[in-house]
Amino acid sequence: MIHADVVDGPIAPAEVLARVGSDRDGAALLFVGVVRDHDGGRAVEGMRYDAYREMAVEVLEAIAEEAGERAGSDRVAVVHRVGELQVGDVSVAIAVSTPHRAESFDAARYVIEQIKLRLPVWKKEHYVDGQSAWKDGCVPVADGPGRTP
Amino acid sequence: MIHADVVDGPIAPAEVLARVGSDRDGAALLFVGVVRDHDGGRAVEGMRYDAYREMAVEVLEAIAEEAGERAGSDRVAVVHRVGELQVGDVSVAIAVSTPHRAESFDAARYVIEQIKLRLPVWKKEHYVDGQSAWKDGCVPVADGPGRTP
Amino acid sequence: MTVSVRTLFFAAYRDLLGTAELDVQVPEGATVSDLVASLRARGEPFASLPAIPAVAVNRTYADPGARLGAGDEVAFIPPVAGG
Amino acid sequence: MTVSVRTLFFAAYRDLLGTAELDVQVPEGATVSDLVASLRARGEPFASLPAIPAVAVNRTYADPGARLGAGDEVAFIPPVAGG
Repeated sequence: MIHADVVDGPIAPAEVLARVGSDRDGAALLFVGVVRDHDGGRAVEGMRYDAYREMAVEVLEAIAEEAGERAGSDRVAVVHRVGELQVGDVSVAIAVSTPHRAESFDAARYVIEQIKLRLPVWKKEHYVDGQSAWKDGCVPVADGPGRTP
Repeated sequence: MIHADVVDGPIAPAEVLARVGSDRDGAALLFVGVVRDHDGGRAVEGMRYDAYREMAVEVLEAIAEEAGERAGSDRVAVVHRVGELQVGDVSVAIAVSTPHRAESFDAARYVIEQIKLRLPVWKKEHYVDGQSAWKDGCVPVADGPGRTP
Repeated sequence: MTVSVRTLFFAAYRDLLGTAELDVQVPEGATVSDLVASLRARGEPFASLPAIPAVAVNRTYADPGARLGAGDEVAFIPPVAGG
Repeated sequence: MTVSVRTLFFAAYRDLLGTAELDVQVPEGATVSDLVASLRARGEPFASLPAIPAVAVNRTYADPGARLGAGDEVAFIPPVAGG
């Protein structure tokens, strides 16, 4: 039931949450990343997400599997959107369910931190003043899974 | 926009999530507590939640306010259900949104931990074998907000 | 001089006592501890209440030494288990 | 003897080079480092690529010393910023 995907259209967070859950789980967690209207003090009106798509799907699957192993749960779902997004649009949704709450928090946090460290996705911020720039990011490392900073 | 409530009927987690979010928030988090089919090695078929209702609403509001102060966000919503619940039913939903992700994780975690420590709510587990028992809990303390264990 | 307070019992305490609430007369200036002691002195099932239970006075958790006034709502709070 | 590898460029690197992919001939047994050096030796804009960029070979992050084979897909990965 591990689910990982990269999509072009809008993400429905409730549908991602609906992919997890089971009778043995007492906790479910949904994390949603959203395009916000500012970054580093500049007003933002949108964002273009580019991906090395084939690899991004594989890395997202690997991250979800690792999170599931850490949490002792195969109820992990993650969807990342690419393309042109506006303020308020959902860029990523992560859902996890586990018997106890601590593991859901830990696993969802692991997924988003690893996305920041390893997922071959880039974003170009479009500022309200008309300029655009690639956002600074993390340099992925070759030796296996990334590490949470 | 802080929202806190104790309800008798089913909780719709997506509606709780919809109470938070703003153009300046890049992260939203939804935590859902669910009745699970086991506890302490015993098979569970349901749970009765009782509350000191008037106080529970006040404590839930206080917890949500505290979480918002910690997170620097007034986008916090929490709803706790009481009454008879079955396996799979949502007992609590907590939503938070913040500009950055760390604060959403911290605030949602704070709310659920404080609920466990301070909220005047009790649950009687109904086991598959026909027995029922009040679940052990935390002894609240008088000196202000509880502390995360 | 005595004053009347309203005591509330929840969950396991309610099951124990077979009642959800009770109006109790306490001496003016009595503390939460005094109220608990006078209830426990009634014998069973009251004697089975903890000697130092968690208590909320007017919906705020209170110390055993908190003083009670006329009309206060005193809730006996078993270990809580929300979430 | 040379072999052909397929190089891919993303985001800022794509903007820099004005191209998304390029087939490149490298000596048999060449490493990622060798490929990067040979591209940078073409002059601008290639010379502006980092000397030690993050690289994925066949969709797995690879060290500079990793050896390349015929038909490998070598992606130049600018600092990532997903989420």
